[in-house]
Amino acid sequence: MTLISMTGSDAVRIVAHHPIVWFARRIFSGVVVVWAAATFAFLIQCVLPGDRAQIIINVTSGNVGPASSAELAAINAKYGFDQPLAVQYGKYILQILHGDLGESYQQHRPVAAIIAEQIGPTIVLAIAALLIAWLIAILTTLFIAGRDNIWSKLLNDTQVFLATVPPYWLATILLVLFAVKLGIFPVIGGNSPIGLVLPTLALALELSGFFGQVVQNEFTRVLEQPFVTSARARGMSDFGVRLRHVLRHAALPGITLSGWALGKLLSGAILIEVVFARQGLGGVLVAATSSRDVPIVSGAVLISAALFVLASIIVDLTYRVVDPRINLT
Amino acid sequence: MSMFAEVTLSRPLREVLAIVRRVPFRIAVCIIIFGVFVLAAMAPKVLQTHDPLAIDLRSALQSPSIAHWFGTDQLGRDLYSRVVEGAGQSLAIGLGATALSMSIAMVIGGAAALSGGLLDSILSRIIDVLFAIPTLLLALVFVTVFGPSVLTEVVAVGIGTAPGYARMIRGQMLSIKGAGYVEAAKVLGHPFSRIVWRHILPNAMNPLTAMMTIGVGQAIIWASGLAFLGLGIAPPAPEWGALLNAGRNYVIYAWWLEIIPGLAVTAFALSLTIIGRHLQDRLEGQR
Amino acid sequence: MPLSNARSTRRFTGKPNYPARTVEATLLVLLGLSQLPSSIHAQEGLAGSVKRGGAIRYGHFQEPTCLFGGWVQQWYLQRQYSDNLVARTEGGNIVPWLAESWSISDDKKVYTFEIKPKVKFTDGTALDAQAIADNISGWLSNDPDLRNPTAAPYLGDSFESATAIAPLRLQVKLKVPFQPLLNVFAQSSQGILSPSALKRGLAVNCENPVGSGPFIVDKWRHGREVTFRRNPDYNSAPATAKHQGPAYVDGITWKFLPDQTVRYGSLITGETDAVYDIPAVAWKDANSRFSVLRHLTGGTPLRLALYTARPPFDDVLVRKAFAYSTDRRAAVDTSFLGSLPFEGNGALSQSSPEYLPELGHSYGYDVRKANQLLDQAGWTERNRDGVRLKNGKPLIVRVSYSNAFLKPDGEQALQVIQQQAREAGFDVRLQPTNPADFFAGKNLGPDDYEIVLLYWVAPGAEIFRISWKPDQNGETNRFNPSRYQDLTLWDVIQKAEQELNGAQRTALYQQAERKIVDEAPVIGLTVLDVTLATKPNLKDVWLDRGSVGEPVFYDAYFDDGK
Amino acid sequence: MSQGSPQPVPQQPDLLRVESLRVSFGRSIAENTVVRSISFSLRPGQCLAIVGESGSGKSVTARSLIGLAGRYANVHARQLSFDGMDLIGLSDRAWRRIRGTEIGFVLQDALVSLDPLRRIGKEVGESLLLHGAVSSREELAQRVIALLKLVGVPEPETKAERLPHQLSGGQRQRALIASALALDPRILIADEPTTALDVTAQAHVLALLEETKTRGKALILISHDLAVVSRVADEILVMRGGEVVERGTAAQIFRDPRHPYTRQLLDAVPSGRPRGSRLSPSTIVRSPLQQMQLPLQSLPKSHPILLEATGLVKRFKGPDGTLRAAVDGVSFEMRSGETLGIVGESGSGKSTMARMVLALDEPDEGAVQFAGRPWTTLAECERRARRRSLSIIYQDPLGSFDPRWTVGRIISDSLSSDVETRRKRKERVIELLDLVGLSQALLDRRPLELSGGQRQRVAIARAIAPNPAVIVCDEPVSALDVSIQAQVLDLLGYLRDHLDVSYLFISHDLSVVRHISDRVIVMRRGRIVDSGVTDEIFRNPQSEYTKSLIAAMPRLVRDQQIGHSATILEEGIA
Repeated sequence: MTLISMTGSDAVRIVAHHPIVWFARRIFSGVVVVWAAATFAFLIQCVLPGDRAQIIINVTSGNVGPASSAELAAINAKYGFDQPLAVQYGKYILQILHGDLGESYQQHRPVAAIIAEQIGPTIVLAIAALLIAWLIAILTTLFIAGRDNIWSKLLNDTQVFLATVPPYWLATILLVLFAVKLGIFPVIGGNSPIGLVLPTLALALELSGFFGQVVQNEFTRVLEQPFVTSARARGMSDFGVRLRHVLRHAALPGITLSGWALGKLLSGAILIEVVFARQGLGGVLVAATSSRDVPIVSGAVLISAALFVLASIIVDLTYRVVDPRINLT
Repeated sequence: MSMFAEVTLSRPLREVLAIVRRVPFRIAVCIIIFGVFVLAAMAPKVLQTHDPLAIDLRSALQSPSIAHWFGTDQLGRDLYSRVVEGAGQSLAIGLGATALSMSIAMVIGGAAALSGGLLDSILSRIIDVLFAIPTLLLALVFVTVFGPSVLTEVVAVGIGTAPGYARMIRGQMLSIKGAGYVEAAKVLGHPFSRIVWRHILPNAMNPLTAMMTIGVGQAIIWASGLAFLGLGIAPPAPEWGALLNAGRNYVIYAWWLEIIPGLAVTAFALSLTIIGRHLQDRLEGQR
Repeated sequence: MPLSNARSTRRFTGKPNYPARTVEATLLVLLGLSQLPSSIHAQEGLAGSVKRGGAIRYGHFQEPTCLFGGWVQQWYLQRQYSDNLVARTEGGNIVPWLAESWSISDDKKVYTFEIKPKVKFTDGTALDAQAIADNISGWLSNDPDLRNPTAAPYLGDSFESATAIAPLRLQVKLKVPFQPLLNVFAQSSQGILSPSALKRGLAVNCENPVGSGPFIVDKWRHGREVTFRRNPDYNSAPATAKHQGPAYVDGITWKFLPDQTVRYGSLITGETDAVYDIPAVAWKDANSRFSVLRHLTGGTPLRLALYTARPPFDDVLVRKAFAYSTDRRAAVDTSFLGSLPFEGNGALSQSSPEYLPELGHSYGYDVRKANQLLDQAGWTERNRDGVRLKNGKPLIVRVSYSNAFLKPDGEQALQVIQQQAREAGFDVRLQPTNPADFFAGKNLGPDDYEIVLLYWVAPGAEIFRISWKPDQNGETNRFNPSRYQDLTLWDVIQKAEQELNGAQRTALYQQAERKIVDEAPVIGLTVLDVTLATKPNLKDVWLDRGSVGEPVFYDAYFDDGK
Repeated sequence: MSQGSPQPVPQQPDLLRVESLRVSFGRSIAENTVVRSISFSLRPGQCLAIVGESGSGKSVTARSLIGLAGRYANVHARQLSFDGMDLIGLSDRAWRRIRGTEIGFVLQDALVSLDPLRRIGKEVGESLLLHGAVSSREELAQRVIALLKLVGVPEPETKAERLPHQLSGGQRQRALIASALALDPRILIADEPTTALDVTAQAHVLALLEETKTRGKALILISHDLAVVSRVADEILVMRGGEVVERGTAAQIFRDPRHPYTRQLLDAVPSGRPRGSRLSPSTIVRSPLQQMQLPLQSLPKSHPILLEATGLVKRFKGPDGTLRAAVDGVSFEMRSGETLGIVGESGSGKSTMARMVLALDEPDEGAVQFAGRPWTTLAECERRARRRSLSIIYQDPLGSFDPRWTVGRIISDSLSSDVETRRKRKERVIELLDLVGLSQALLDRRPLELSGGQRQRVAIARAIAPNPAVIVCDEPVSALDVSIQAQVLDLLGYLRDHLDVSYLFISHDLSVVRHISDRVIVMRRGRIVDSGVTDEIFRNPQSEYTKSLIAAMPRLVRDQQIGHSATILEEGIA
């Protein structure tokens, strides 16, 4: 659990320059990250052991065994594998700038198109899970956390449990129990809201465990802060204090965590999508991985890095909204 | 530095004893669970009731019973014995991956924190980039490139989880680097290398111990996730992820084949997590 | 290596060919006749009583990367929207489809087809002899957009030209006789596509191919489903169909559900009307709750190919010993829970017409015999673990396989074999390999394995050509992992291929079959099947026998029992 | 009944009565009783001060009065009533009606006592909203601004829109008081209201509290600082270990303290004592120095220059990205054997300067010479050998110790490498512990296991271990209770007198600096505004700033009585 690393995260606590300067810097460093990810993605394709042309031919034809040199030459020429690495790299970067992530070895379609059509459901799933996780974490914290009773302890234990339980296993159980056996939810969710329930829960429960722990920790800590006592001394009720003062503070590390959560959600979504046989990046990636379709995998790397950058900018902005100290310095 | 060695040596012992006496019930339970799994990993024969690989076609797909505590799989193999057998490999994968990822993280995060300046910027950026790629995706990348095997699984999970640790180590070391006692040592004229060895590394290790404990559990979960996707180690090795992956196909008709290995993974990771968090609290309380 | 596969995860397909066994000259007469009555019969017989409408929700296993092409997964789809030149019956007869009749020249090199009139592709293009000739020429051209990876390897050596000698008369010329030609034409991957649509390029055609079949591709939602709608003007059903004219149902929602729990679960909960590939564990349950269709594929069985070019399996005694040492029947029965039969005939699967049933029981479990043979072969010593030694070398058998060609159930069977063979002194080591590595040749090099597990689906014995063609002119036959080279066997096979007389050809093939089983370069394990479970109210779904048993929804209708 | 109150204002009945208040934590009362049997009463216009060091139970007492003693607290009292209303066993809802409306509560350090994420105006107006005292948003805004005006926050309209950290400490504290005063409560309880403030701000806040009192509010003032209290309090309770050890009017207490603890507290306040005199009971330094092998003081009469800073400038990047000089052209010299005090409010650049002297920060301009040789301009490796000649004592000793190390190892680590054998080192460590008044039983302890005073002593032992020429003392007593502070100051004075060491003594506390320094530098915004011999500076400050600092210094009313005049005392009581 990366809990600790996150609560101490330096990413967000950049104390602030002028907002526009800040934003520009943020974008710039985002671009650097994406560029580096692109380089990484390119390198993956290069270090693939074995001859890339050979793999492309065999994957396409379904054959095993060495292809003729003429066939290899044709493929090498088509994909430019015969050029120096620097040239290939330059072309790759240039292509990316044009929104072209290369072509799938297996599907012979542009990777950008493949990812574009699959990423929608994945993002919907991830965001739904994020929201649900937040909702669970906040509601439970608001009502239960920091009280000296059994529920509070139970909540704590539940959160640790949820954060630990393998999500794909939980998903399988949810699927069999609630869909196949009880028939409450559809087995094939598709993209309908009702079909989204089980996969979202499977993803969100784990995340809510993480969020819950972080939010609850902070919540309990803030509950003892002098300004909370101040508020109580003004005659504010316990719930009022929790809602108006404490929650906002407790949300801050949770917000920071959301950027990290995106990565976690994407990881989780890959597994969950496979369990539920859902449309999405997961199935495509797993298929691509087992057939060495590197352009898809490296395209996904690039896209998720870009998404991460985008998400962390959103997280930072949100953080600034919730914590005006940063904005107004 | 080594003065009063006799005194300082006995200290840890006393502390250990003191800690043992103060162990709360739930931690004790977790330690026992953990102990059982370690025993299973080190000496599976002690715990097994059957040969984990012995095929007994007549008792295929039996639900849990007195003869077969966790039931049997399609080939009549005793699931309990298989779960016990799998502990070793799973534990090895978890430890290996965590060790690897900690090493990488120590090198990158540590170098970044200690060097500062340009190198720090570059290394931090590298960490950022790796951090920007979801763990499982990073792991998939390595499986794509090197093909599935135990080694790939360890490397994939190790590298996949490294950026998080690297970030943490960097932060940890930076804060220790800025701590009063480091400055105090500098004022005493100690060279930086000595400060690193005597102050920064040992103090950074404390929280890392806790993180590693938790990390082993998480690594096992990631690794079994890969296996779950069919990208892990192949049967007949009863590695937990492989059991989970195989069990998935039977879950409608033979629930135990999926539920029980999952419970094993969860129990193991959970006990490690709780122990780790306990350690974390203790070690933090100490500073 | 031959693979083809029906249910494996990734299809690397099989492009084997299945030249059907021959259509004999006599057959041709039958064909001409049979076509007419059957269609009339079908139309009249059913039209009144069948309920129309409704869309079939079908849960399939794997999603292909293109809606047509050489991979088996593509055949399943292509069967729904395109028509073939000819069709093949369950009994292995070639019957009319787009070709109403045909004739074969005396030198067996010229085929002349009479094409069904008034057939149109669903984009309006006329389906005439020229369109078919364009298709066939395209398959064998080097244009990557048109080349057909299934047809090309079969016909590459023999094909000369395809021309429209009249608007509705197609002539195919061969350089050398090739009896399995019509079988090749009957495979779904050789479905005829609109030449004008093909001009749009591969990318568009993959998404939205245009044929003349009973259904029209509506939309492909990648990762989820393909939707088909009924072709209202359909008038070219094959002679194997149960009716003529448009399909009864409005369309098909062809869902991709790779997870078997989800797939089968969706049938249980009624979210699908039919699913592909019933899990072994659910086999009994499925038979009691649903209608189950099964097609055992022809061609090779799922078999162990023993590397015969070096020790230990260069010695036929050791090969046989290995076969005797394993109770493969028990392994199959338990692993597949009765959903698949044991196949002891390593040469040919039991659904092939040339199959010799007596060979299906070859090499029954007999440890004593195995030990005897091994002693005879000089593997007399044993080491501490009980593994036999010869000249100090242990009897290690590495088995390479990939889950691309083997379901988990099959993997379990291997584990049983592994355990059994140990008794006779074999140290069996499993080398599971992921599909990508398998393609890249991992664990398949000359020194990498003693046994590899593979199969190749074909209608029948024409598969021998693929499996046993010896290395020639420095070109290795990459589809022969046994490396078993036998020129006399090859002679027999070639003779069979050029023999249009059915009985004689069958005799020749069976001669080859006996030889293969006797030399034991391959040891049978089981067959591959295509299974389909449908809800009881969905009637008249059938599996196409022309290639791999694609489900055919053309005749299907919902009978709600009112 | 307030037995000790000599200032009866007969027509005013008691607002608050507390009799035998006892507060404990935990299940069993015997367990952890924090407050035992406290009684007092309070009338309008009266100020009661509760004085004590940390752990004396004063804050818990204050919080019990508004029912916020804490979740695990057990509060018992024979009587606890407000304006005739019994407060014992009040429901939470009933408490809420009293809090804010009848009793206002001000905590220390407004930076954390105001919600750091909410704007000042919102915080101030919160009670108004909670108790439904306003009907419209406009009215709320007006009331908030009026309140801020009342407590003397300048530009209340703009400040209301600010966040707490954007205000100065004094303004913040006043805003906090404003929020407590919003509903015009009859009692105001202020818990350490000036503790974190600079002297000038402190003076302002005290003035505000006084003024509140004169408006007829009853005031309970909690403080550790007798000097602060002496100005406002009518009656004082001195608490120690949960009990009241002495009570009386301010005048009585200061003039004639009866309890030894009270006396000890009074003695410990440096501002009330002659410079350099003992501040603590004289049992602290036990061993006669002559028995040790420490170099005895041999103060050279020539007083050579030990440290010389010329034109030091250090700039930092501000939050807006612009460079701001934290130290701006500071030059000074320090002679061997003398103690140079550097005084300034927070942000004056004094700590930055100390760091440059220690060569921990490199000056942007200027340089420091040490013992006549270059110092800051050296490369770190050249400097290392001489580093042990300069030691440091931090404000927070805990942070300056490696938490894993034992006291023995910490001090030993600081010994010069000349001491070679392990045995000798151990002997030296024990000597040093002895010298700073610690038992050798502490050798094996870790920093966390020590009390605050012990820690600072260990820090001092570590600082003198390498026989340094200069010890930089960076706010060494600021975090300590007065009595501990007195002991530490005494120890420092003692060591200076007996060892050959000079102090660069940095503090925000004028009285402390005055007490220990030979010469003083006054810094403000990175510049030196005044410097000279201590007595000169305090008697005759040159700059206006120094004058205002000295004027704002809280001092015991007794000072004036004993030393100079009684004016302040009278002011304070009036």
